[in-house]
Amino acid sequence: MAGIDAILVPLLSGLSEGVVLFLVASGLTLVLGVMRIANFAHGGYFMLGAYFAYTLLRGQLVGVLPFVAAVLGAAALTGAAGYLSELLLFERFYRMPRMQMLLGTYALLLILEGIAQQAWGLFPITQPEPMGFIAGLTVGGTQVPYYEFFLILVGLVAVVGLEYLLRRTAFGRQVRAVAEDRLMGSLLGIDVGRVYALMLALGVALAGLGGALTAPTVGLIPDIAVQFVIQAFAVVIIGGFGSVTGSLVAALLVGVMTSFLVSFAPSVASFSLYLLMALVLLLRPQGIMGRPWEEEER
Amino acid sequence: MRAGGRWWAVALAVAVVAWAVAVPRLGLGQLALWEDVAIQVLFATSVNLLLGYANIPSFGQAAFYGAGAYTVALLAQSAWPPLAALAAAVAVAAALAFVTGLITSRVTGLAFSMVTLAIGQVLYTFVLQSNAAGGEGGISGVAPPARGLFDLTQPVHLWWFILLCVAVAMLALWWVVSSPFGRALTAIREDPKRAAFLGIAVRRYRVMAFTIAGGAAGLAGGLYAYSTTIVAPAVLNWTQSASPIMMALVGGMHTFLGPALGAVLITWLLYVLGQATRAYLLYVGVVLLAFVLLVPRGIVSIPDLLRRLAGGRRATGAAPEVTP
Amino acid sequence: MPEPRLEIEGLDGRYGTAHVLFGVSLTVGVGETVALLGRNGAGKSTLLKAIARVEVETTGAVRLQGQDLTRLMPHRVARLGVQLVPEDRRVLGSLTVQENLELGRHAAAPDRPAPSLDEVVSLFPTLAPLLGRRGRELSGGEQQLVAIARAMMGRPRLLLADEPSEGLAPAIVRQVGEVLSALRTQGDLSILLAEQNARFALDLCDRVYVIDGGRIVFGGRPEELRGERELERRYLAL
Amino acid sequence: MSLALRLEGVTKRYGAHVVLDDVTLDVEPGTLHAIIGPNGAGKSTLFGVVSGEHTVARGRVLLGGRDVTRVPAATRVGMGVARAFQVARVFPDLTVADNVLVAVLASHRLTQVFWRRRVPERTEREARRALERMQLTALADRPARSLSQGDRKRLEIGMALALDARLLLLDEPTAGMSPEETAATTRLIREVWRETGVTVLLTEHDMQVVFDLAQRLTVLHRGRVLCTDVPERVRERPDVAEVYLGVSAQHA
Repeated sequence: MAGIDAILVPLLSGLSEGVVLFLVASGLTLVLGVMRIANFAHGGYFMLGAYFAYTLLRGQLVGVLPFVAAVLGAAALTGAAGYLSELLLFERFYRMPRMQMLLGTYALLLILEGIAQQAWGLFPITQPEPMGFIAGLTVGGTQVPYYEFFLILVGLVAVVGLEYLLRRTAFGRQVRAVAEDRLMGSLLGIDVGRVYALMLALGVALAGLGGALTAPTVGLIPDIAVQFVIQAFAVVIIGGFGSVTGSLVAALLVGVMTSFLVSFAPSVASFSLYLLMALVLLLRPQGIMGRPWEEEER
Repeated sequence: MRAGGRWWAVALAVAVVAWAVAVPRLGLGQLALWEDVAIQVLFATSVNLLLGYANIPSFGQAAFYGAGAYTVALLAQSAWPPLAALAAAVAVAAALAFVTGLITSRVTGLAFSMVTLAIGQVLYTFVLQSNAAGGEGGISGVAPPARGLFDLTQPVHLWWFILLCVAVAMLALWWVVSSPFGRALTAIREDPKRAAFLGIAVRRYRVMAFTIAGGAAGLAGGLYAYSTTIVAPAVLNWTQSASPIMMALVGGMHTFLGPALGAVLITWLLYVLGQATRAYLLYVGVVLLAFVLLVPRGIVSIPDLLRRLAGGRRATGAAPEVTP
Repeated sequence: MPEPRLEIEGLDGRYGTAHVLFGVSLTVGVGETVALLGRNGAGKSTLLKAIARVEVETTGAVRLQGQDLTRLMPHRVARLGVQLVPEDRRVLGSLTVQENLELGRHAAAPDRPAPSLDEVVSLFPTLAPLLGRRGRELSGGEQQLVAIARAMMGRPRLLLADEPSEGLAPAIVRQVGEVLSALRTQGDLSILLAEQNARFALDLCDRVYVIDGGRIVFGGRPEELRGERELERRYLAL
Repeated sequence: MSLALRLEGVTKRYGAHVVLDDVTLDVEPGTLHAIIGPNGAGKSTLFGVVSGEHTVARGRVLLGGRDVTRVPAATRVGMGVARAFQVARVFPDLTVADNVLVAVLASHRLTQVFWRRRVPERTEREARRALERMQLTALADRPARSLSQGDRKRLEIGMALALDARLLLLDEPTAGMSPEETAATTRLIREVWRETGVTVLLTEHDMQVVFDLAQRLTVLHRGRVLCTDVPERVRERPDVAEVYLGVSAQHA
């Protein structure tokens, strides 16, 4: 069947790319929704996650289990780095006027990229996909790498996990309370500073996870920090500030749309993301799932 | 400007002219550096019209800077005279800014920063794809025709031409901020709702300021094209939008010359670091972070800060114990 | 007078640049209900916020059973058993009533274990059918009850209620009054009740303070205040 | 110069919550008219409706006989509606003189002029006169943020008057003031009203101020007009004591 694979193959590859985009964007949107801070450094943590995975595996070809372990390890390390930077820096950023705050996170992005330049160099390095994932399932005559199915599975787990954490646990309740009304949260005895630190760690760990999963599919250079964060921001805008579900829908939409455009209209593919964003802004400024964004003028 | 300010202005003008005369004797490398400094001074000042005077947190000014650069680069291929090409650069950038301003006038605050950032990125990715604009390689060999009042193929002539353009533009921006319109902008910055209840149509003023700043950024970009002779998509990348904001903060927003000071320091620092190390980003980041955390009102606030420290009082007002 | 639970001495308070409390001193005893009366802008809310350590900068002493509160973060104060029910109630709109109540548990401590949900709901029978409702779908009166019930979930030692009767219909005000008077008999709970509505507050309290222009201008028993026609006229009435 | 205000059956809702319920109100040109009522009665919302900040669900707003129900706030400013906020809103980082100057420029529709560097001498003069009238000349070069609450309120009223106000909306003009400042502000409002003949609509919690100033009084309770009358008669109504003070009549 020639028809099925023409649809199914780009769909699968789009979904798998969308998953990575979702992981990074969901971390960004959580931090934005709870702490009201646009974290430019987010891309830096994405980059760190990718380099951490490379370093843990020393760039070697390994089996599936060591690979999964390394990816989780990289995400945890990135989260720890995020926790540390929250205590050292972000805690001060929250109280700053908007521009100062944005430049603070931008400075952190530059620092992270600079550290990567020192530690891993300026030239592309590669981390192979895990053994057994290079091959794939044949769909109507075309091979779809197992790695794509693996990514989709990871996305599914992440969505269910996040949903459970935010909706069903005491911590999630605290997070939602603090996101809606920080003052009331502290009046009820919630340690807002601790919630913030953990949320930043979680958000950044998601970026790290996305980075680690991306490592096998790109040539790693420090500059991915700067490039990827903007795509993630665009997804967050399309989905609506602070909405995890919005980010999911937007990321999958963008992934699939780009994937189809690459096959059918390659010249539009790379900036279709931003076109979609502009369209959403014109028709629905608060994003697909967002509520109207109210912010104090500062 | 007060009487004391007038002396400062004269002293500043003398120093600038003296430096301008001295630079060509330091060699071509230095000439290129200081041309870039002059251009960044204009770019940072134009961005500060938005940030410092109107509190419009645009993160997409690279779009207008880049639009100016590409306009000049394309027109130079058809041998347009420099002044006409620069005028076109200003017009294109201002028109683009006007449209962007209209589209985004419904959003404010952080959302506005994000939206302008992303719109800038649309242009960047578009140019990367565009054959007319030379794709990833951009346009090289930008040169003004060798005729007219200035022979801009001569490096020293080009230097004076750029300085003159920057000086004129800076005066024009100074004119704007001290005009009645400039006062209205500062009022909007302080309290938009209050301004609306004085009968000021806030949104229209924001679009106007956005257009003027965009035009000035376009001029800076156009001059950049002549100075470097190469225009690549990188001039449109979002980090190019962050850089003048960084300069404005380091120099000092809310003042006219602060951002210029920041532009001089940062451009020079980038040059020195770029020669000394491959990881210059790290050091730029550290310097910026230090300013964000310790001197958020920029270099211009340092004398005041020192005075207060010497006076034995704390430099910054004590933050309320807890304000969640 | 019972042993003091809350003692305030010489408290000055500032909101940014505005000086709003001047040398306030008062006490609330264990198990006592104290009313704080005054017209709008007299400094009632500010005083309650100063005790809860939010928004107001203070100098002077605030002690809870001998422990100084003035250097603590607000969540620490809450965990010591001080619960503020703010003027605007601040029921979280995106959370259900049950989730709002569960949040109240965070202020409980090992020596003051949180009550069960059923225990609290039995005090507020109107809330029983509303547990699954989102906060933003409630009426003003229901929100007030949720706010008080939520505070009770932390088993407070001291309840600070900021104008609980404000903006509510008379029937609902009566209901809120009934709840508060039921709470007075709950263990040794102390209540500091800020009100503009003098009649409502005087019926509920053991002692009363009147605040005006950020200063305490009267302290005594409700009967004593009822005799002070001049005070009533200047600070409470026409 | 004064403007009449009329509200006809104005209803304003926030979701299911009715803030203003069928409010009908006449403010005669040139009067000093006060609106009182307990917290949550809808006073600030009513100001928002008159100034054009809020839209209404039902009813009409008339200024000097013209229906302005759908007219935006900035246009109403042009018709002479000037507003002072409950917490004085001035431009904190501008000097006192610049605050007034912006208001004068706005009233002459000069704020869009970016091609002339200097502010016209005429407007400068006018701004100086406004400062003198408000007795703020000594503070002219201070940033507005350094002013006391009372001085800020004065500055805000000065800015409103610089707009050639014909209807002045004052939301709790003495809130947060010391007794001395309250007395001075009361005096100032009366003087301004006498000199300019402007219509003044104010809300106030301090009954002393209300009875000192107001010619007519409207009592608002839970979004409804309880009564409108001269102060002496309002004072005597038992239902007003009941809803407004929460103290039953026998104690009062």
